[in-house]
Amino acid sequence: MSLSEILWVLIKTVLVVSVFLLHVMYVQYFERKVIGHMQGRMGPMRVGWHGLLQPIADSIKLFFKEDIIPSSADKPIFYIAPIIGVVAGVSTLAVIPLWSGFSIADLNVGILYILALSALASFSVILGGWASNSKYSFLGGLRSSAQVISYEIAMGLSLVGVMMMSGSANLSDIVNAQKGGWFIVPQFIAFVVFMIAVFAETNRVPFDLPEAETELVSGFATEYSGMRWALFFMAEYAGMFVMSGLAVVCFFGGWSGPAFLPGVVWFLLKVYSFIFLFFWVRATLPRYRYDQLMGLGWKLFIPLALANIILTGLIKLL
Amino acid sequence: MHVVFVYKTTTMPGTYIPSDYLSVAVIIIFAALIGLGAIAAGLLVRPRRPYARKLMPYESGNPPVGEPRYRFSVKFYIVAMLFVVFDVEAVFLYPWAVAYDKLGIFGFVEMMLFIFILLIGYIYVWKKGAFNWE
Amino acid sequence: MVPLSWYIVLSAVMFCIGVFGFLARRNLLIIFISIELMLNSVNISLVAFSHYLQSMTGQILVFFVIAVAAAEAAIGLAIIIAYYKNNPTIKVDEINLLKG
Amino acid sequence: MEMETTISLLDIRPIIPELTLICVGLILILLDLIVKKKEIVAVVGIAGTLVALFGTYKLYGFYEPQVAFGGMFVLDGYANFFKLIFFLNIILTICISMKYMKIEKASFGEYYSLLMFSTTGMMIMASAADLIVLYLGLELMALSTYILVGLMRKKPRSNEAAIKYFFLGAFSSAFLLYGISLTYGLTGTTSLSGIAESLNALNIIGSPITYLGLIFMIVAFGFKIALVPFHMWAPDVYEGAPTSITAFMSVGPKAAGFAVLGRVLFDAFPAMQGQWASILIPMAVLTMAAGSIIALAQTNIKRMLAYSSIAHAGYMLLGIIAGTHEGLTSMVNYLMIYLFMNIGAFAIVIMLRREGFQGEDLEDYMGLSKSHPLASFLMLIFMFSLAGIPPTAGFIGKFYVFMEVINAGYVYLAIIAVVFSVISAFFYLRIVMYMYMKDPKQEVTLTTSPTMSIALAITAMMILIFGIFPSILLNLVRYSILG
Repeated sequence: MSLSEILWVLIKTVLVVSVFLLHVMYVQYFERKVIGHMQGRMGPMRVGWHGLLQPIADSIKLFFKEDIIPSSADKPIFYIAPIIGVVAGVSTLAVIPLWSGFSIADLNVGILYILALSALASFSVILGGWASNSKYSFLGGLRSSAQVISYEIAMGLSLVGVMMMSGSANLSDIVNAQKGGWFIVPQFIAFVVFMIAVFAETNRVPFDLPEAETELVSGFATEYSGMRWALFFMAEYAGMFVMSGLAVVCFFGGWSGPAFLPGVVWFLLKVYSFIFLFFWVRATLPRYRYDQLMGLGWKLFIPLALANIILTGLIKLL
Repeated sequence: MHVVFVYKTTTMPGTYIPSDYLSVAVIIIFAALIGLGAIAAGLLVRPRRPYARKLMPYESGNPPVGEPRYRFSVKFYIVAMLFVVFDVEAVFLYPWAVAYDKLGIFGFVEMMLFIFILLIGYIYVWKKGAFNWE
Repeated sequence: MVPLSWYIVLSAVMFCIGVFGFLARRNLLIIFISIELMLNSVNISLVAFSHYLQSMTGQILVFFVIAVAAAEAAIGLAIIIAYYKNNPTIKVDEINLLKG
Repeated sequence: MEMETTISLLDIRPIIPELTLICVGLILILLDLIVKKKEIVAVVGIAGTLVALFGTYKLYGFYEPQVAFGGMFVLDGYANFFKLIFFLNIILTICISMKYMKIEKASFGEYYSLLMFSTTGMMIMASAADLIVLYLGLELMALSTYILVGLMRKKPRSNEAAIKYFFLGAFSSAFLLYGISLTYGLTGTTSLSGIAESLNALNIIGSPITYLGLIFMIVAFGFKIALVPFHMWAPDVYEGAPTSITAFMSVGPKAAGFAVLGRVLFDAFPAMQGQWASILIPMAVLTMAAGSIIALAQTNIKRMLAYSSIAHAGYMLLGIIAGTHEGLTSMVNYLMIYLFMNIGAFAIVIMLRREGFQGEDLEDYMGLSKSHPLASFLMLIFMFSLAGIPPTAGFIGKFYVFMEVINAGYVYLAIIAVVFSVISAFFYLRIVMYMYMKDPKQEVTLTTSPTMSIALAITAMMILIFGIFPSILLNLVRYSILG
C-alpha cells in the first residue's frame, strides 16, 4: 500500500463525507421548502435570503441545546445508540460509485455491504428505544425495528433480480452492465418493491407510524434531545441519500447519461429527483396503520419479490 | 483536469485486497469521529442544569405511570425469527444470482426447488396466522 | 499477510471461551450465545483453512454452518420461550424437575 | 474461470427415497392445514413411507455401490440396511403414537411431518460419504427431534427435556464441526475416502492433531449415541419426552449415530484402528457399567428403559471396537433386533397411559398378568429379549457381537459384557416378577387401538422369529454389508 494510495483514499473520504454533511443540512431545508410550497405556504423565509441560512442556524442551536439524559436510562447504551446509527448510515456511502471509477471502496460485494449496514442501523433503533426506558420510546423502538426488519427481506430479494441481470454485486459493474439499457425496464417489479421497501427502511412517511408525532411522540427518539437527537436525524437522512443512490445505481444507470453533462452531475440529478419523490410522498400520502403496514410487508412484497426472481430467471434462460 | 485514479485489483483467490477494506475502515472511523465530535463539542458549550423533574421520562406532562419495559407481545419475537429464516434464504440466493449465467438450466432448476420448499414454509406460516397483526 | 497459525489460535481461543461459557454460566440465554460463539469460531478456522489450502470446500461448509446456526437459533429460542411460559425462570439450576 | 457444472439427471436416482420422504413431509405440512382429523395425516404418512421403502429396495436391486453428487452420497448395502431400520422405526412409531397423541392432547399435524424430516436426516447420514453431507444429515435429524421432544408445550417435563436435549445437542454439533474443521485443515478434503488417502500420503497417521480431530468427532457422536461420559442428557430427556418420541429417539438417532460412527472410523481413519479402539474401549465398558447398574435403582419405567438403552449402546459399541467388517455386521444385526424389542417395550408403556394415569411407575405393573394376560405376556417377551435370554432374538444379537469381539482378540471385553448383561437381567426380570407374582394394586385398563396391536404383533413376532431362526436376518445383513 503505497503512501499515495493511502493519501488518495483519505482525500476521497474527507471529500465525500464533508459534501455529505452539507447535503444533510441543506436537504432538510430543501424538504421544508418543498413541503411548504406544496401546502401553499412559503417554508423558512426569515433567516437569510429565502431562509438559506436556516440550516446553519438550526445546527448551531442544536449545539447549544441542553442534552437531557433521563435518570432511569441505561447510560452506556443510551450513549452508543445514536453513534451506531450514524456509523451505519454514513459508512454505506463508501460503496456508492459517484462517477465512473470514483467510489471510496470499490468492493466486489457492494450490495451485500449496504444490506449488512442497513441491518446494523436497525440495531441503533432498538437500543435507543430500549435504553431510554420510557413507554413511548420502548414501544416506538420495537415497532420501527420490526417494520425495518420485515421490509429488509423484500429489499434484499428485490436486489437479487438486479444482480442476476448484471452478474455481479459490485456497484460499478452493475452500472457498466446497464450501458445497453437501464434496468428499470426489465426489472420494473423489482423497482416497485425496492422503492416501497426503501420508504419503510428509512421510516419515511407512509410507513413512519412508530415515529409519528401524533402517535408515539417521535418514537424511539423521544427521550433524546440536543445533539444526540440530531445524530438520529442525520442517520435517517444518510439512509435516505444512500438508498436513493442505490436505487439510481441499480435501476437508473448511475452516472451514465448523454455526454453534455459530466457523470457526477447526472448522478446527483437523479438522486435529488428521488429525494424530491420522498418529499412529494411525505406531503401527499396518509399514514398506514401498523397492522396494515406489517401485513403488507409480509404478505405482498416477499411473494412479489420472489415472483420477480423467478420471472427474471425464466427471461434470462430464453 | 482531475486525475482519474482507476483502482481495481483483481480478486482472484490468493491475492489480498486490503486497499478496498482499508478505505471502508477509514470511512467508519470518520463516521464515528463525526458522531463523537458532535457530542463532545456540544458537551463543552452546553448548559448543564439537571434537576429531578426534568430527568423524568417524558409522558406528555403527567408523571410516568407503570413499568416501562413491560412484557411485549410474542408477535415481535415471531417476526424476528421469520426475519432470520428468510434472510438466510436471501443469503443463499445472492451467490446463485451473481453466478447465474454460468449455471444455466441446472442452476435454475435447483434454485426453483429451493424456492418451492421455502414457499411451502411461507404458506404454512401464513395459514397459521403469523402475518396478521390484530 | 497474516500467517495461518494466528487464525487457528484465534478460533481455538474463541472455541474455549464458548465451551467455558456453556459450562460455567447460569443464564440460559448466555449459554445459547456461547454455543453461537463456538459455531462462529469454527467458521473462522474453516475460512482460514480454505484460504490457506486454496480450496472452496471450507467456504461451502461455512455457508451451511450459517444456515444451520440460524435454524438452531430459531428452534432454541422457541424452546426457551415455551419453557419460560410454564415457569418464569431461565436460571439453569432451577431446571431440575427431572432429577436422576 | 468458466466453471460449467453439468450435473446429469442420472445423479438424482440414488436420492429418490430421500426426495420422496421430503415431499411426503411437505405434503403432510399442507395437509395438516386443511384436514381436521389428524389420523388422515398419519395414514398418508405411513403410505408415503411405504412408497419411499419401495423406492429404496427398487434401487437396491443392482448390487454394486452407487455414487452420486461427485462421491458425496454413496448408496451401498451398509446404507440401505440402515435405511430399512429407519423405515421400520418411523412406521412403528406412527402406529403406536396415533391414539397416544390424542390422549396427551398433543395431536398436532406437524408431529408426523417432523418425523418424516427426522427420518430423512437419518437416511442422509447413513449414506453420507462426505463430512459436509454427514453434518447436514445430522443437523436435519437433530433439529426435528428437538421440536418433537418439546412438543407437549403445556407440560413442564416435556419443556425441560427439550431444553436439555437442545443445549447438549447444539454443544455436540459444535464439537463435531470443530473436529471436521481440524480434519479438513490437515487433509485438505472432506470426503471420507479422500481423508484416508491423504492421511497415508502425508503419513500423519498417528500425529496428535489428527488424533485431536478424531477425538472431537468421537465426542460429538458419543453425545448422539449417549455413550457414558456424554450420557447425562439421556435419562432426563427419555423420561420428559412423550413416550412415542422416546421410542423413536431411542432407536432412530442412536442407529444413525452408529451408522455415521462406523462409516467415519472405517472409511476415513482405517489406519488409526489402534488409536480409536483404545478410546472406545473404556467408553464401552463405562457405558455398559453405568447402563446396567444405575438402572437397578430406577422406579420410573421410562427412566429404566433409558438406562437400558444406554447399556445396549455399550454392547453395540463392541461391534465397532472389533474393527473388522464382520464386527460391523454383528453391530447392525444387533441394531435391527434392538429396534424391535425397544419399540415393543415402549408400546406396552404407552398402552398403560390413559386419562389421569401416567402408568410410568413400576408399581403400576403389579398384577398386570391377572387383568391383561396377553399384554403381560408380550411384555415378558420384550423383557426376556432385552435381557438376552436364549429363545428371544436379544440373545442372538448379543451372542454374535460377543463372538466378533472375541475373534478380534478382546476376550476380556466379552467377559465384562457378559457380566453386565447378567446384572442387567435382574432389573428386566423384576418387572416380569411385578407383573406375575404380585397382586394388582389398582384397576388398570389398557387403551388399545388397531394400529397399536399391529405394531405389537409385528415386534413380538419378529423377536421370536429371529430368536428361533437367526440365519434369516444374519444372511441379509452379511449379504448387504460384506457383499
